[in-house]
Amino acid sequence: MKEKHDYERARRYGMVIDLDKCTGCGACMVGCYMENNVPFKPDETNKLDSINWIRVYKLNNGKPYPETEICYLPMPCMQCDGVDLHGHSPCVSVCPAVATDYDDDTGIVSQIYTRCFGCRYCMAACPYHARKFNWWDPVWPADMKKALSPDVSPRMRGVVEKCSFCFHRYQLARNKAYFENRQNEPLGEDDYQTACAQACPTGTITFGDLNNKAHAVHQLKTSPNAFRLLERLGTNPKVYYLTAKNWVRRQGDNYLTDEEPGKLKQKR
Amino acid sequence: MKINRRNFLTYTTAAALGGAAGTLLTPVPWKLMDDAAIWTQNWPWTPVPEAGPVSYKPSICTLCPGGCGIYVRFSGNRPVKIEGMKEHPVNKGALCPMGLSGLQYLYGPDRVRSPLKREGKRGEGKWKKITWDEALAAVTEKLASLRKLEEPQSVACITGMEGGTLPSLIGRFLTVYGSPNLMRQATAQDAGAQAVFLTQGKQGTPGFDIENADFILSFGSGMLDGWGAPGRMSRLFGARNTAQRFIQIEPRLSDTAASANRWIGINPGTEGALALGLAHIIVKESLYNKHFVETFTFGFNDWNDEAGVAHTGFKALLEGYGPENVSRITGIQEALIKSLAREFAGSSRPIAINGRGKGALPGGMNETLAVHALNALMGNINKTGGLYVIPELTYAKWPDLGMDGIASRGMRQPRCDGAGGDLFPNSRFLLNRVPTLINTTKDGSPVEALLVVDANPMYTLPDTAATRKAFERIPFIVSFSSYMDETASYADYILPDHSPLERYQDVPAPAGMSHQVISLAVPVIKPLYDTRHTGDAFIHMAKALGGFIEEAFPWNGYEAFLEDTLQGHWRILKKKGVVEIIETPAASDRFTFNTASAKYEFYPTARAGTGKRDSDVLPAYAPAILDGDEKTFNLILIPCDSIRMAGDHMASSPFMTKTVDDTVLKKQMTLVEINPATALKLNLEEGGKALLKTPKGKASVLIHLYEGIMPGLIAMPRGLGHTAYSEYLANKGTNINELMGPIEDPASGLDMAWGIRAQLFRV
Amino acid sequence: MFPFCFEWVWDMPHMVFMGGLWYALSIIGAGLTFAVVKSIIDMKSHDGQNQEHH
Amino acid sequence: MNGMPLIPAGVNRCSKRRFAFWMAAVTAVLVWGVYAMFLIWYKGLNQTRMNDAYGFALWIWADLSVIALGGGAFFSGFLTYIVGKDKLANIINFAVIIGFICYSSALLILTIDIGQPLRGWFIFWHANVHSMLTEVAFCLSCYFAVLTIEFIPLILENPRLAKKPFLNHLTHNMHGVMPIFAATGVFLSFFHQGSLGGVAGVLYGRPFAYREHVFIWPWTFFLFTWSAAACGPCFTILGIWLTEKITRKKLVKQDVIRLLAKISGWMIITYIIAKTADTLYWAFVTAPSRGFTLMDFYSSPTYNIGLLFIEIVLCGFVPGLILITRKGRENAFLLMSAVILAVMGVSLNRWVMVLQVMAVPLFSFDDWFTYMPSWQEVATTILPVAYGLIVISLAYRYLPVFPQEQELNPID
Repeated sequence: MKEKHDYERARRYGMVIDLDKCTGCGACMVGCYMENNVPFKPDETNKLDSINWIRVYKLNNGKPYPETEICYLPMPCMQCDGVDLHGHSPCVSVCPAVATDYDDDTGIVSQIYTRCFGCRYCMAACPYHARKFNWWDPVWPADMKKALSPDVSPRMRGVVEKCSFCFHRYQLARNKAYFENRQNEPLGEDDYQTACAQACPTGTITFGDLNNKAHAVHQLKTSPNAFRLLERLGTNPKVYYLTAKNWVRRQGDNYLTDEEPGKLKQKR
Repeated sequence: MKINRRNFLTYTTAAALGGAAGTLLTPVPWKLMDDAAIWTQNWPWTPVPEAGPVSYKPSICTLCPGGCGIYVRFSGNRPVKIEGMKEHPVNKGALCPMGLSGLQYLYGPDRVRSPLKREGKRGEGKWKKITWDEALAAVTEKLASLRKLEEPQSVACITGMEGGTLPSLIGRFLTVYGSPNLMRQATAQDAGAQAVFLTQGKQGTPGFDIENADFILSFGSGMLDGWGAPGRMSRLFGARNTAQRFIQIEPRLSDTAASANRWIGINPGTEGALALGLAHIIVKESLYNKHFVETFTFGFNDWNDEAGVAHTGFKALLEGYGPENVSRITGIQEALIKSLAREFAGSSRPIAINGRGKGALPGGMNETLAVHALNALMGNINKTGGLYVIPELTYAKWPDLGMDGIASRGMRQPRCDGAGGDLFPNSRFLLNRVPTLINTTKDGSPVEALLVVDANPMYTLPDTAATRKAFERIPFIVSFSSYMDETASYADYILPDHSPLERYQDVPAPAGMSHQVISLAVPVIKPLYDTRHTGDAFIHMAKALGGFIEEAFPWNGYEAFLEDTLQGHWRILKKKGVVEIIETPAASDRFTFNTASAKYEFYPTARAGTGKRDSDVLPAYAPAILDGDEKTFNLILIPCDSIRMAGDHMASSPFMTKTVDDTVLKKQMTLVEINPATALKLNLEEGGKALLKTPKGKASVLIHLYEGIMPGLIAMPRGLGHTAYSEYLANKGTNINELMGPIEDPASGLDMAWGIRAQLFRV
Repeated sequence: MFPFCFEWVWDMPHMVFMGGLWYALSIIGAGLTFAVVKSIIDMKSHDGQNQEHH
Repeated sequence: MNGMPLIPAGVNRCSKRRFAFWMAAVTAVLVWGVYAMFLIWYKGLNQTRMNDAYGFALWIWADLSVIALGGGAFFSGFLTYIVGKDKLANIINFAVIIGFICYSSALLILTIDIGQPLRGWFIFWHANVHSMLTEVAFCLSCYFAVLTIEFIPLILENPRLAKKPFLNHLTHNMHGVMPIFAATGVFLSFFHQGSLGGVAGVLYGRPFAYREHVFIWPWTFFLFTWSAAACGPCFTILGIWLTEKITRKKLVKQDVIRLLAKISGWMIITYIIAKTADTLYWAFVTAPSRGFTLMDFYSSPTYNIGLLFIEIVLCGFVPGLILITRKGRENAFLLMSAVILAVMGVSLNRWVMVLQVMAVPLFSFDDWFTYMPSWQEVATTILPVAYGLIVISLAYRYLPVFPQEQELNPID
C-alpha cells in the first residue's frame, strides 16, 4: 500500500508571489530558461507554441485613460496538491503512463520526459496552461549547446514539459546536506531556491516549505491579501499570490456577480 | 504425410505464426520496443550536456552601462549560467533579463568569428575571412595614407556609451594621430552631465540617491524599464519602504508607471513646463530651501552684472509658469499641479529625475536644467537622498603626448560634428548632427575613414535612411563589433572584439549611481573564436603607425595598459572585481561649485555669451518642434522602452525576444499601441493591420489597443526592426529610428526629439 | 501492467483494474484457444471433411 | 484452388473493372491520408495546428466520434447474443465490420496523435490505473481484439477460404463461443465508452467538462456509454442504408431495421432525458460553485448557446421521438432523418466535450482559444473514411455480409 501522505508534517514546497512588487521585467523567465535548458526558436511570438515554465501575464483593469492600471502576474506550475490534498493534482491523476507524479516528500509534481509519450492529456487537464508541449525538435544554434546545464536533461520533440520548482536544485541541496552530515535536519531556505526566485530582482517571489514555520512562505501565505489562482476549482495550488488590489484578485479566479473575492467560504 | 506445395505453405505459415506467438512470450519484443523508445531519446539533435565540477567565477556585466556584478556558473570549463552577485554594491544580486541571458551573447549565432573583409557590395553580406595581420595592416595602411595626405581629421571614431578606459585609449590614439573626432551617441545621461556642468561647473555625471530619497518625482524616466543600472533600480523598487513615494509622469502607462505609487498622464514633451510650473508654486508659496538658495546659488533673483546691466533671474522666469498656463500646456489639472508641488516640497528628501524611458535620447537641455532646478530649490544637491555629481576619472599615469605637426594641425580643425565650437560650446560630441552634415557636404565626405567601436549607429541613430545615406559616402568603414550588427554588416572590414565575458573592461560610475563604484570585468573564458581585444588592436595599430603615435603607447597590450591606468585599484579589482568609492563630501565642500560664480547657477553663465539674451540662458520651456505638418500627420508617435528589449548597440538576446509579449511583436510585425478611443476614430481594430507614416518613413504595423496610452498618441517599442544579426532577431518588426528623426536642441545641439508627427491608416 | 513493473502497487485500484483486465484477457485467450484446439480435433475426427454450420 | 469462386454464391456483384475503378478512387484518398500520416510521424506534431491550449483537437474528436458510432457493434452484439433478439443476427455482421473499422481507425489515430509514437506502449507497460485514458487504452485494444475475433469467422466464410477444413471448423467453433466473446466485448465496451466520457468528466480543472461523480465515475462516464449504445445502431442503420443506395439493392429486411431503430429510439430518449438532467445540474449547481454561469461557457460567436439546443433538442429529443413512434419508423424519410440527426447529435456531443473544453477561457484575462486544423490533420482524419470504404467494399464483395441478400435479391 502506498503510504498515506501526511499533509501537515511533510515538506510542501511552495511559492508566494507578491504581485504588488512585480514590475514585469521577465527576469524570472530568462533565469528559468537558462537554468532549465528551455529551448528557443527564431519565432516565439505564438505564445501557445512557446515553451515557458514560468510566464508573466499582463493584467489590465480595463478602465479608460488615465484610470488604467496594469499588473503583471508570473505564473509557474502551481504544483497542485489536488482535491482534498491527496496529491491527485489535475495532471497527475490523468497521466496514463505515470510520466508525471506527485512527490510525497516535497509536494512537487514531477515530469519524466523519457517516460512521456506525448498524449497531452495532462495539458488538457491543467487549467493554468502550465504544461508545454515540444511541438518542435529543440535546436540550439551556433555554440548554444555549450551553455546547456547538465543538471536538467534537454527534452526531445513530442513530450510535455513544465516547471519542476527546480527539483534538481532540491536534489543537489539534499546531496550537499548529506555530505555535510545534516541529512536529518530540514533544508534551510537558502539551501534550496528556485531559479526564478533567485533571478527576481525585486524580491517578488518567495520560495520555501509552506509547512516549515522557519520559512518566510509559511507566514506570508496567511496574509489577508493572499490568494491562489482558480482555487475554486479545488486544485489546491501551492503557489500563493499577494495583492492589495481587489481587481487583480478578482481576475485570479471566477466569481459570480454577487460574489466578492476573499469573502467566500473556502475549503483549505 | 506427403509434403507438397499446399501443405508446405500451411506448415510454414503455421510455423511462422507459432514462432511469432512464441516470441511474444519471451522478453524479446519488449526489449526491442524499449530500445526503440530509448532511440527516440538519442536523436543526434537531442544533446546530452556534459557534466563537470561546478564552479563560479565573478565578473561584471558589461552589456549595458549599468555595471552589475555577476557570477558565471561553470560546469567543468563551460559557462552555463549567469547569476547576480549579492555582494556587488550596484545590483546586490539583482539582474535584468539581458544580464541573465548574457551567455547567449557569448555562444550565440550573431558572433563574428574572425576578421572579415568585404567582398561584395556594401551590406550585401559577402565576406572573406582574413587574418588579424591582414586586417590590422589594411586599417593601418588606410590611416597612414590619410596622415600622409595631411588629413588626419578626416578619421572619425564612434565609441559606445560604456565609459571606462577604452574610449580614453582610443581618444589618445586619435589625438596623437591628429583627429579631434571622437564621438559617441549622446544619451540622457550626457544631457544630465551637461546640466551638471552648466549649473555646478563640474565634469561628471549626475548620480541620484534614490536609495535615500523619500519622494521620487520621475519625469518619464523608465526607472523600471531599463533606466540607469537595471539591476539596481529593480532591487531598489523591491526593497522600497512604504514611506517612500514614487510619482511617475508620462503620457503612457509604462511598466514603471504601473509600479509607481501614482501615475500622472502628461502631454508628451511638456515635462519641462511642468517642472517650471512646480517650481512656480514652490517659490510662490515659499516652500523652497531658503538657506541653500540664498547662500549657495546664483541667478535666482534678478541681478546686475559688472557692467551694470540688469538681468532676469530664475524667479522672474517662473512668473510665466503659473498653474493655469502650465495646466494648459501639460494637460494636467491645476489642482494636481499645486498638490504635487506641495507634496514634493513638503518631503524631507525629494528628488526629481528626468530622461525619458531608458534615457536613450538626451532631450532638451532646458528641460533637464528645469528638473535640476527643482532639486536645487530644495537644496538637495550633493547630500543624502539628493543629486550627486560623480566626477570623471582622470588617468594621470599616462606618459605625456608628443605630437607632430600633422597631428597638431589636425587637432586644431573643427570637429566634424560641430561640438565644442562656437555654436555648441558646452557639448562634447554631437553624433546626431553627423549624418546631416555629411549629407549636406557638396563633394565627398568630411569623414574619410570611420572606426566604430562598441556602437551600432546604423541602427541606433534616429533617421536610419539619412544615416545610411551618410555612411554610403564614407569611403572606409571599420567595425570592431563582436556581433554581425547593422553597422558591422555595412562595414568594409570587421575586426571583431572579444565578447564581454572574454575581455577585460573597467566600468566606472555605473549609470545613475549616487557614488563612484569602479568595477572590472575580467575574462572568465578564453576567447572562443579568432577575436582580439579592440584595445590590443589600437595599441597594435599605434605601434605600426610609428613615430609619436607609437611612443604614446608604451604598453605591450591592453591588459598592461589597464594595470598601469588603474594603478592602486588594479590589485583590488583583479581580486574582488570591484572598488567602491563612497565619498561623503565634508559639509564645507559639499556646496563648493566650480562655476564662474562659484555657486550653483540657476542662471548658467556658461551659456551666456555675446548676443545671448537672458531668455536664451535661463531654462525656459522650449518645446521641440516636431517634424511634419499637424493636419496631415494628426497623431504623434512616441517610442516606448521595455526592460525585455534592448534598443542600444547590444541587441536583444534570443531569450529576451522570447519574453516579449505577443501584444508587442507578432510574427514579423511590430504592434503599436493606441488608445481605443483613437482606434474608434480611425476605424482600427485590435490586431488589425495598419500603415504608419511619418515625415521620415513608413512602416506596416499591427494595432494593439491599450487604454493606458493618451488618446492621439501612438507608442512603438524601441529595439525591434533589426536588419542584421541572425534569424533570432533579424526582420522582426520595425526600428523606430526609421520613422523618427533627430531634432537639434538650439541650446546644446543634442537631439531633443521625443516623438514625431504621424498618421495611421487601416489597410 | 505487471507486478514487476516498478510503479506497481498492491492496492485496491491496481487489483480491481488489472484484475478486470487480466480477467478479460483470459476469457479472450481461453475462448480462442478453445476454438483453435477444438477445430484441430474436429478436423482430425472428421477426416478433413467440411461441415455444414448454418 | 484457383478455380474456386471468390465471390459468395447466389449473389450478384459488379464487374471487376467497375470495382477496380471505385477502389482506385478511394485508394487515392487513402494515399493522401497516409502521406499526411507519414509527414506527421517524420516531422512531428508541428505539422498540425494544435497548440498548448488546444492539446486535444480534431483527431481526438474523430477518435471519440468513431468509437461512439462504432458502438453499434457492441450494442447489437449485446442485443443479439445476450438479450436474444435473433432478428438482429441479420445485421450483426455489418455492425461488426463497422465496429472493426471504427476501432482500428481509432487506434491508428491515437498512434498519430501521440508525440512519441514509438513509446506508445508505455500506456500499457507503465499503466496508471487512475487515468481514464489508461482504461480507454486497455479496453479499446482488448475490445478491438474481440472485434477482430468476431470479424474472423465472417472472413473465413469467403468461398475460397471456406474450402479449407481447418478454417471451416474454426468458423464453426468460433461461432459456438461467440456469445462469450460478445459478452466480454460488451463488458469492455461499457468501460471504454464510459472511460472516454470519463476522460472529459474527471477534468476538475476544466469546469466546462467536469461533472459530479458516482463512486469513481463522473456522470459523463455513463452518458457516453449510453449515448454510444443509443446512437451507434443509428450509424449501423445509416451504413446499411448507404450500402443499399450504392449497391442499388435491398440488403436487410425493413422489419430488422425498424426493430433496431425502435430500440435505438428508446435508448436515445432515455439518454437525452438523462443528459438534460445532467446539463441542468451542471449549469445550476456544479459550474456556479466554481464561479461560472452557464453563459460564461457560451459567450463566443462559435460556441454559443445554440449548440446546446442543437445537441439536446434537435439532435436528441427530435430523433428520439421519431424513432419511438411507429409512424416515424415506417416513414422512410423520417426514419433516415432521425438516424442522421442522432449520428450528428452524438458527434456534436463528442466535439463539444473535446474542443469546447479546450476553447473556454478560465481566466478573465484570457480570450477564447481558437483552432483551425491544418490540411495534414484533415487528411489524416479523412483517412479512416477511405479506409472504411475500402474494408466495407471488400467485405461486401467477397463475404456473405448480409444473410438476407440472397432472399431479397434472387438471381434468376
